[in-house]
This record gives sequence, C-alpha cells and structure tokens, in this order.
Amino acid sequence: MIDAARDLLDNYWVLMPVKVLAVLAIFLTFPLVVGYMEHKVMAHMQARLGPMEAGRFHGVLQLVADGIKFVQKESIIPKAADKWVFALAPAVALIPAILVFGFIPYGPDLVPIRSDVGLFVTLALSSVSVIGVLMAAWSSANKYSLMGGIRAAAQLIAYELPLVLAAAAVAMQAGSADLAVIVERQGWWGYIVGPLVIGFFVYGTAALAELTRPPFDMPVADSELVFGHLTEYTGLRFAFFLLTEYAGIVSQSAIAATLFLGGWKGPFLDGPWWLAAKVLALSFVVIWARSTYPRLREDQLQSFAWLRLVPVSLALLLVVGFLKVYEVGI
Amino acid sequence: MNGQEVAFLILAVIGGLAGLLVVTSRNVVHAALYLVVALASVAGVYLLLAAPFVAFVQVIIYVGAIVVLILFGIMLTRAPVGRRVLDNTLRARVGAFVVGAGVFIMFTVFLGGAFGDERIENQGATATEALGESLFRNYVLPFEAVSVLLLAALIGAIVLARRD
Amino acid sequence: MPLMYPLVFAAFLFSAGVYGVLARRNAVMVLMSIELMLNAVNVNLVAFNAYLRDELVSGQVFALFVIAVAAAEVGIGLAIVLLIFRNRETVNIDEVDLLRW
Amino acid sequence: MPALKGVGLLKGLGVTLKTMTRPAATRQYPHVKPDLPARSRGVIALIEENCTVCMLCARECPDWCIYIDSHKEQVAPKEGGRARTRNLLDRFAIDFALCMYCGICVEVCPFDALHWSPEFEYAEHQIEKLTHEMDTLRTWAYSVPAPDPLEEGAIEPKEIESARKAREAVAAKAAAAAEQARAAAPPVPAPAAAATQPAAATTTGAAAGTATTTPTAAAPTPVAGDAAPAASAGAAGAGTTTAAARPADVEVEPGIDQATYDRLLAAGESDRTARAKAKAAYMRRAKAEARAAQAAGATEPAPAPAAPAEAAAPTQVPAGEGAPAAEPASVETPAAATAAPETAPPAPSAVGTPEGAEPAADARDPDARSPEGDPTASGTAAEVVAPGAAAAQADAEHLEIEVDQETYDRLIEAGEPERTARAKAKAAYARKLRAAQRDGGGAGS
Repeated sequence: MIDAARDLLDNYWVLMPVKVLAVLAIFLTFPLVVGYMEHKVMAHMQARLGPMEAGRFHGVLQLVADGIKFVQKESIIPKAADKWVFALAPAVALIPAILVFGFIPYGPDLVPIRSDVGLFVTLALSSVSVIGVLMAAWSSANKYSLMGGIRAAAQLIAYELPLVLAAAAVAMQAGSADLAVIVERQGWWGYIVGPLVIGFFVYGTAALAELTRPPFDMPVADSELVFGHLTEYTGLRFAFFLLTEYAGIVSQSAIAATLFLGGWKGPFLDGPWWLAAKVLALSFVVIWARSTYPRLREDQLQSFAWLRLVPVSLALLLVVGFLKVYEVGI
Repeated sequence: MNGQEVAFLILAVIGGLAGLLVVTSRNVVHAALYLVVALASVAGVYLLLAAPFVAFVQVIIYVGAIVVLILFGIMLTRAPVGRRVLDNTLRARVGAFVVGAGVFIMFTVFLGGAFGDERIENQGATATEALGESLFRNYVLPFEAVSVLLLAALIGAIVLARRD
Repeated sequence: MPLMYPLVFAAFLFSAGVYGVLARRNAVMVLMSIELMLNAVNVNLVAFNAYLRDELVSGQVFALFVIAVAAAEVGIGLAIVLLIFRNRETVNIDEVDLLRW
Repeated sequence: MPALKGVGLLKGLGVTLKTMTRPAATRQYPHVKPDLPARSRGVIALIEENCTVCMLCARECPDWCIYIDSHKEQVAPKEGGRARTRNLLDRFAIDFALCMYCGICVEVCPFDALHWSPEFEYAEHQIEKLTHEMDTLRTWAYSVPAPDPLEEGAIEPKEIESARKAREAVAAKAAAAAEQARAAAPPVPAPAAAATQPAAATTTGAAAGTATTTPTAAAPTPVAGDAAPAASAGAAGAGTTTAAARPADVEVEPGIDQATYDRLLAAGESDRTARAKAKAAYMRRAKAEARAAQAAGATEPAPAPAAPAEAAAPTQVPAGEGAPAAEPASVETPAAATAAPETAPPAPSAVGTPEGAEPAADARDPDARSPEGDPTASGTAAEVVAPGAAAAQADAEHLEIEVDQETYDRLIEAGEPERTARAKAKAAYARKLRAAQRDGGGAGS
C-alpha cells in the first residue's frame, strides 16, 4: 500500500500537483495562524484581550471573518490611479511570497523544489516584492502612497545588503547555497552556537526591516503617511497585501530557522514539526518586537543599516572566512 | 520542437515585447515595469540555458536592486508622461529605428551565417560549485578588478549625490 | 535548442536598446535602454557558454561581471541624473549641454 | 544611563512579556456589565411629578435639546379666594443626539425633577430615535440612587420639615376633634384632662407626661428610612428646631459633643472625621439651646427641662402659639445609639397617645422606632390621633411619597432588584395619589 503510494508519487505529474497543493496549504494556514497570534499576543502585551467573539473560543476565526469582510468590500480604484499597475501590484507582491514557500526544506526529504542555489532563490523572490510595493505606491496617485513607496524602496535596498551578507556567511560556513544541505550540515542546535549568532541577529533585524514591520515600519508610518503604499487599497486587494505581509513573516522566519536554527532538526524526533515550532517562535519574536519598540526615524533607520548592520555583517563574513580557512571548528 | 524550445519561445516573445515596450512606452514608470518583465524573462532564459545561479543573481541584482533604483530615481526626480518629453523628434526616432533595425538585421544575418545550424545540447544545470571554482581560481583577478570598480562606483555615487 | 534562438532574442533586445538610447531624450529612459543592451550581451554570453560546454564556465562568470558592472553603472548614472535634476530641474539630456562650449 | 548599551532593549522586551502573562485590564462589555459608580452620568432622567414647567432647563440648555410642551389648568380655590392656574406638563423630551451631557439642566432644575441616571445603554440605529420622551425619561429615574444621608447632626431640609409639620398639624387637629368628641360623652380622668392643657400649664410635665402617654405610642412619623431617604436624613438631625424658633445667630464657644464623638469612633470613623462631626453637632446643639433660651426668655420664665439628661434641647413653644407640637430635640439615648449607630434615631414626634392608640397605618415599623422616644420629654400638647386619618387628610401640597406596597411586592416577586422595585412602587403610589386628587379636585370644581 505504502509502496504503491510511493510509486504513484514518483510520477512527476502526480507529484507536482501534490507539491503545489501542499505549498498552497502551508501558505494559506501559517500566515493565518501568525495573524491570529499577532492579534492575541499584541493584545495581551497591551493588557487587552484582543478578538474574543469570532469562532466562539477566543476569536480563533477572527481572520476568517476578516477575510469574509474583505471579500464583501468594494474594490475601489482611485480615478487618478494607473489602473493596470494599481490592479497588478498586489499580485506582484503576493506571487513571489507564495513561491518562496516552495524552496524551503520542510523535512529530510520534504523539499518541494530543490535547488542548488535555494538560498539565493528565496532571497531573490523576497526582493521582488519590492516591485509590488513600488507599483502600489506610484499607481495610487496619492502623495502619501508615493512617500511611503520611496521610503520603502530606500529601506529595502539598504537592508537587502546585511540580509544577503548574513545569509552569505551561513552559505560560506555550510559550504553550500542549497537550503537542504545547509540544514543537513547543522546540528539540531543550528548555527546559533558560535560566531554566527551575530549573523542571526543581523539577519533577524534586516528581515524585520525587509518586511517593513515595526520598529522598521517607516514606509507605512500611520501617523504621518496614513498607510503608506496601502492607503488607497480596499477590499480583496488590500487583503492580498496583508496576506503578503503575514506570509513574509512566516517565510522569513522559516528561512531564518533554516539558516541559523537547524531547520527541521530537533533534539528528539526530526521532522517538519520542529520547523513549524521554530517558525512560530520566531514569528512570536517579530510580534514581540512590534509591541515593544517605538518606530525608528527615517535617518536612524538608514544610518542603522549602513553604519551598523553592513559593517557588522561584513566583519562577520571575514571572521567566518578566517575560521573556515584555518579550519577552526564552529 | 521540445518543451524546452516552446518555453524558450514563450519567454522570448514576452521578453522581446517587453523590451520593445521599454523603449516605446510614453510613461517612465510603465517603461521601468516593462523592464522588470524583460529582465525576468531573461532570467528565465538563463534557467533554460542551464545557468540557474546567473538567473537568480539576475533577479536579485536587476529586479531587486537596479529596477528599484531606477524607480527610486524616477520618483525622486519626476515621472514625466508623454511623447514630447520622453522622446526625440520624429526624424530622430526614424533614424534611431533605422539604426536599430539595421543592427538587428545585421546581427541576425551574420550570426545566422556563422551559427545557423548549431544546437545547444541538453545539459544539466551548471553547479554553483563549478562556477565558484572558476570564478575564484581562473578569474580571481577580474573579480578583484570588478570589486575595485564597485567600490569606486560606490564612492563616486556618494560624492556625486552628496549635498554639501 | 538551436543556438540561433537565444542569439536572435539577444539581438532583438540589443537593437531595442540601441533604438531606445537614440530615440529617448529622458536620461532615466536612456539608462534603462543601456540595461537592455547589457542584458542582451549577457544572454549571448550564457548561450555561448552552454553551446561550448566550457569547462571554466567563462560565459557565466563574465555574465556575472557584466551584471556587477551594470549595477555600478546604474548607481553612478542615477547619481549623475539626480545631480543634474537638482541643478537644472530637468532630466532631459538635450538640455544638458555643459560640455558644448 | 545603563551600564551596557542595549540593556534597555532587553528591558523593554521584559516589560511586554511580563504584561502578557498578566490578566487583561479590559472588561468584556456586552457579556460583563461594567461596574459603574452609582452616580455615573449616563443619561438625564426626569421625575415628571416634580416638574413645574418652569422651563429653566430648556432655556439654560446650550444645545437646545430639551423640548417641553404644557398647558394651563384652572385649579379651584380651596376655600374662598380666586381660582389659580397652574401648568401641566404635556411633553418633556430630550434629544440625546444633540445633548452634550453638560448637566446644566440638572443643575438648574429648582424642583429636583432632573437627575443624572447611570443608565447608558440607550444607543439607537436611527438618530431620530435618540429623542426620548417623558415616559422613557421617567423609567430612567428609577435607577437614580437616593441622595446621600445628610451630615451628622445636620438640619432637616426645609421641604421635609414643613411636610412633616403640616402632617403633624393635621394629625393634631384630627386628634383634638376626636378628643372633643370623646370628652363630650364619658367623664375623662384628670390626667387626661391635664394633657389637653396648653404646654405652659404642664411645667411639671414630667410626671403628667408619664402618666398620660404610653411609651409604645406610635407616632405618625413618615417612614423615612426607606421611603424617602432625604426625609430620613433630615429626621436624623439631632437638633430639630421649629421654623419659628430660629432667630438671629448666637455665639457659642466651640466644643465637642462627646457622645457623638464616641459613637462615631465606635462606628469606625476616623478620628479626624469623628472629631469634626462631633464639633459640628455640639455647635448646632449649643446654638439651638441658646436660641431656645432666648425664645423662652422672651415669653415666659423658662421651664425646667423635663428630661435633663437625655433631652438635650427641648424647644418650648409658647402656649399661645397655634402649633402645639413641642418636640424633643436631639434625643441621644444610648439605646438609640446602639439601635441606629450611623444615624441618630428618628425624632419621635412628641404626640403622646393616651390609652393605647393604635399605630398609624403607614408607620410600617413602629416598635423599632418609638420606644426610644423618651416620653418624659414629650408630654406637652399631646392629643389623640385618629389612626389612618393622617393619610386621608394629607395635604396635597405636602405630599409625602410613599411606597405602593402592592406594586412593591409584585415587582419583588417578579424578580426585580429591590431598588428598582421600590422606586417603581413609589412612582405607582404617587401616580395613584395624584389620580385620586385629580378626581377629587375635578368633582369639587
């Protein structure tokens, strides 16, 4: 029976849809879980209760209710907007976010799309979302949107650098850019023990900024820019952007867990559940940072990237290279 | 005609059309977005040509950085719309078209004469390891030169754009 | 796959770039056209690398170099464009005639 | 400046994490009703019985959100004289969509018709539904909490005092009539006859009073404690003085009323509060005494106080006066103090009832209240009370709002909270009485 199933799965045309469905399922569940977690965790950190009504038990179905609400809302395109660009922007932001999930190793043999350069694929895909943000910003014909877009572009370019450099340090240490191999070469404690712990913090900070999450949410600073590039979006298109954000949290957490925390490896029984647990823990930290820290000013944001994170990640690259050449074990 | 060729033709048509729109669009931002499409299809072509690393570097650098930079520049300056602002006179454009078409015909004819019957064999994707070996063993000097160039460009850009 | 496929594609992109450089008067558009031409070159490099089955993957290595140079070029180019815009409130290259006399 | 840079970042994380583990500060409102203070300013309630259509509220309202309609009505004169007109309220509505809850109307209302009610759940889907009419405003009045009791030893409010006095006068009249009727028939014992004499004749009233009055005699005191808290507070006043006996202020030396002080301390008040209240009580009593002495000195030689120890300030009214109700002031017997530690015992009105007159019908709790009334202090111009007569003859102008027992019981059975039930029963009683008056008045005119 199992063998028969295995044989069936060996067929490409059977395996492919299964993979696609699995990735879509992950894409549709985890961001919702993280979104719900954000509601609740943030509420409790602010001495509130958060959603309590939808789904009877502590508002578990709040995001489903939100989704239904978004579907019912009118999709407004501003008169002065560039209609095609405006309508396409959510898709441009969303599709790369979905694709990233295809390259993450979920288990020993559970890599939907295995690639020699998986690390670079994920980084490349997450950098494409910027285009969606810029499209949304420019096409809205709204000065706040445009300002938010410019800020987003500047911020994403700035933080892309330490992000890639920290990831490159891991690739250097593991001797491969294949995410599955990177996990294989880690113990279950990951690279968190050793000099790469600095890389973990650099990567985490830069990823937070890439996601334009607080405290790096200057591009959508609601007190001055309304909602940045999302100001003019309503209904389903807005929901897509929100979904992109939460999917981004999940995928960045998954990549960080894969690069630094040993991915699907765990102390007892290796498997996808460890990755899920690590992803949820990292997502919790993302939410935690959001409810703890105040927003950075634009100049602080830029100088933090260029004057702190980039030099630190460059130095880290040097240190890892040194240790690698002289074969000092990490 | 196998699947690879079909995929290539689709990508080439999309990329060529997008490239054409880049140089004819009357809206700078649209042109930049068409450029994204053209560059992405070029990345797809790299994938088909068994060069995945170059393909993803293309996406990271071009789509993730260069186009963003260009859009950034457009938004920081102005996004002028209309033929009169963006394009030269009709005569200049006709001349440009003649030159462009001439270049295309010349390339096609010459290259067709030289490599008309050659085929690219199907092959496995180039291992990133092999690329790294080659880059850091045989081409380490050009690599260093490029890094110096990048540094010079970085400093030059700062010096130019700096307001003092 | 016939070698001519990528070569014709590259030629088309290159000539589109040539047309753009000659026909556009907006500096940013000219930069974009140059990017198109550089990409055409890259396609050629990668295509010949695949055709020749080069042991040293020289084509891809040079494509990487070209990408790096392109990045540097866009960086400098946009810095110049921004500078011109700041000084002259225009990015029309016809009006940038400082070197004419 | 922290020793290490970045420690603050970790501290911040610690704060949020700690907050997360603590219970939330919010209340789940629709499921859990908010625990509002009783005097929250939720909505403006109207006691329409009190409204005289003076229009002050409507004129003072900054938003012009109060709408009042009324018509004039002729009232037949009581005895001779000309007919008077009065305003009758037809409509009283507040548009809460306009109202800004400044409370000026509540402040300016001279007859306590408007009150702040803690009700707040009256949101509507349509804005025009926020204009609430008289009946809704009346129902909100049931949740208006009773006023706080007056301060220790404070003077009874004028309106309550005059109401009580009017009632007593009526009762006395009725009693006198009954006595006369009785005196006409059988021979009356001497002590009883003595009791009919004016107060001045009974300067040795201690003995006579003891002989003629029974300690258990129930007084037609308003059952103030629950029916009308204001009245209760007023009655709690130690020094009850008549309006007549209130001449110009007198100077007294400040001191402390030791009994009040001890009692308040025992009741758990703080020393400072107790001392202040005791001082106030002392001052009030001393002034009352001084005034009484003045009044007595002006007419006749001051009679010896009948009960020197307990009755602190017996106010003697000259015999020639029409109002024969001399009252014991500030009865502070220890027994009373223990029975009602928080408030002074209600002034047992000094109407001695000879030969076991029955308690008045509306005195719901006679035993608890009357025995403490010191009979020795009160045997003055006591006359026989005809039971039940007081209620029937209650002057319409000085109507004491009572509880309609029937309604009260029904509501309690229906599960209403005690407060609401009482308030509604009160309103029912008032309505009934008014209806009866109107019917009577209509028949009369």
